[in-house]
Amino acid sequence: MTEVDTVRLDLPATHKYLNVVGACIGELLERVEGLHEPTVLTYNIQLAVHEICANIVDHAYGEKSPAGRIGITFTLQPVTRTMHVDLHDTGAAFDAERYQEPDLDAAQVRGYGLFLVKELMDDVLYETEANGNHWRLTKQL
Amino acid sequence: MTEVDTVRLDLPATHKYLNVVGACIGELLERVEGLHEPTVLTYNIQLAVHEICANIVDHAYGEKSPAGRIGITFTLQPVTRTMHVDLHDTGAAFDAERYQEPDLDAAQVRGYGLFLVKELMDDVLYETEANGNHWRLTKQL
Amino acid sequence: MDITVDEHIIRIVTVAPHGRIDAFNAATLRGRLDELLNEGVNRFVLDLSDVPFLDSAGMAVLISLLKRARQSGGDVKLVWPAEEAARRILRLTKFDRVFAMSETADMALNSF
Amino acid sequence: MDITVDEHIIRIVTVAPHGRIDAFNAATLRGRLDELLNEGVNRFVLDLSDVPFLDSAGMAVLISLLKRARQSGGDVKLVWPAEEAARRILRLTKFDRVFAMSETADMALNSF
Ligand SMILES: Nc1ncnc2c1ncn2[C@@H]1O[C@H](COP(=O)(O)OP(=O)(O)O)[C@@H](O)[C@H]1O
Ligand SMILES: Nc1ncnc2c1ncn2[C@@H]1O[C@H](COP(=O)(O)OP(=O)(O)O)[C@@H](O)[C@H]1O
Repeated sequence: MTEVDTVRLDLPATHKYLNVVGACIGELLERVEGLHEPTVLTYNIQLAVHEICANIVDHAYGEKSPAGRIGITFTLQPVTRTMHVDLHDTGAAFDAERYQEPDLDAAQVRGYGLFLVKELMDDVLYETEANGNHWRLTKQL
Repeated sequence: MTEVDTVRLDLPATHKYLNVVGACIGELLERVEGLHEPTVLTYNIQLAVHEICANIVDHAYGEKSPAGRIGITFTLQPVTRTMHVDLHDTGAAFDAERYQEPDLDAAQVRGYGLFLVKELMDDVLYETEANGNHWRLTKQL
Repeated sequence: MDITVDEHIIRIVTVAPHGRIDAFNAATLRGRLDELLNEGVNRFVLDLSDVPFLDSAGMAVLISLLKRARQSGGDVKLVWPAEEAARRILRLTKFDRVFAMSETADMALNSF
Repeated sequence: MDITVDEHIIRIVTVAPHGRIDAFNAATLRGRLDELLNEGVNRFVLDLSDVPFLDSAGMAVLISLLKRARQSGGDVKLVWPAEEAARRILRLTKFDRVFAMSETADMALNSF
């Protein structure tokens, strides 16, 4: 890690190909030296990014936009030892006002996705842009 | 496989991240049903695409263009059961006229890359385009 | 002397998925579990030891199963995944409090 | 009666890379082999049994080694990769004719 490296992935918004996302993250982190608990760290980033993607498939596009796509940019910052994952979609916006944290003591069927993302990443940003939605996940390596 | 699916990957032209390319191919082919000898088929496509990428790093960009990138589009055609892999770079052109097949009986150090690509894929196309080079590999699944 | 001997047979079904449980294939697992529920099974051991990755869609399947099993007087016990990272997620989401957890399928069976 | 007993010690070095050999890490393998060649080693068993992927850059390292070893009167024997797809590539490129191939490192050692 001596330069800023970016890898971009662009795929159909379907659960079918989300396995590609996790594999990319795994291989990218293979190339980062000196990770603390690399297996757990990799799993956590894979799960967080996977949950954002699954939400884009289920909620941003829903049944309506089967032809939608997810654009993902992975950025490795060597100096700050940071990984950024930027996700773009052109589906419906996320309504942060209406979002409710899950009550972990009352077993519930849905609602663990964003909770996991927030717990597993150091920073989660969501914004609407002119041409869609942008999620940025940040993790210190 | 009921629709044409495309997945795009865009990465720095460095050997370091070619592991991502192979992993993407592996996961994509995981999703294709009824493959004959899936492990060997996957290996062969991974190796062929890897060799084209390694050549882009070594020959198209060489020492000169460290900031170059490789753009890859994977297309799965369900009806014809075909996988296309389109690779784009903006480095030096490939000179097909000067290319020589390796002599397999005289052990030689270099020159196995394109030979393997041609043997392992059903079709290999190279063309120069306005904005760089285009390789298209085709494999029947 | 009259001696009454009754036999009680408790049916417990062990389900061991192999591989990832995620949004792509959670429906397959849910379908299989629904079949079992519809057959009247309400005691389950879900053996996650060979599940290397479990997302929130997979977790939803586990909670749905638990709710339906308990509604009819049964229960669901989980076997911990082998993968440490996956274990941590079950702790983070307090699944290890909602479900009875065991290290092996045998231990889970014996806990019924 | 005079009896002459001479001891001949032939040094054969077994090198077993674990994991992929490709354009990214071929230089590491080449570096290690160069060290051995510079130490005077010229008989090698290259055990590929735990190499799941070998690209043309990795193959170049093998051929370079063979050339340098044979130049100084030595040889290189290969142990087949476990992975069938990788074996087929060695056959396709006729590496199995250029190198003596063995199923195990022991068999390769005994063939010297
Ligand atoms: N990408 C998104 N676009 C639109 N709405 C979203 C998106 N992600 C999450 N949401 C909303 O936030 C809620 C909570 O999401 P999450 O915590 O992942 O749980 P779940 O997906 O299981 O409902 C969703 O039910 C949905 O209403
Ligand atoms: N993408 C490319 N751009 C420019 N030249 C190339 C490219 N790929 C291959 N070549 C040329 O073709 C030759 C043969 O390539 P190859 O069969 O892969 O063997 P090697 O890379 O080991 O030389 C290379 O040495 C190079 O001169």
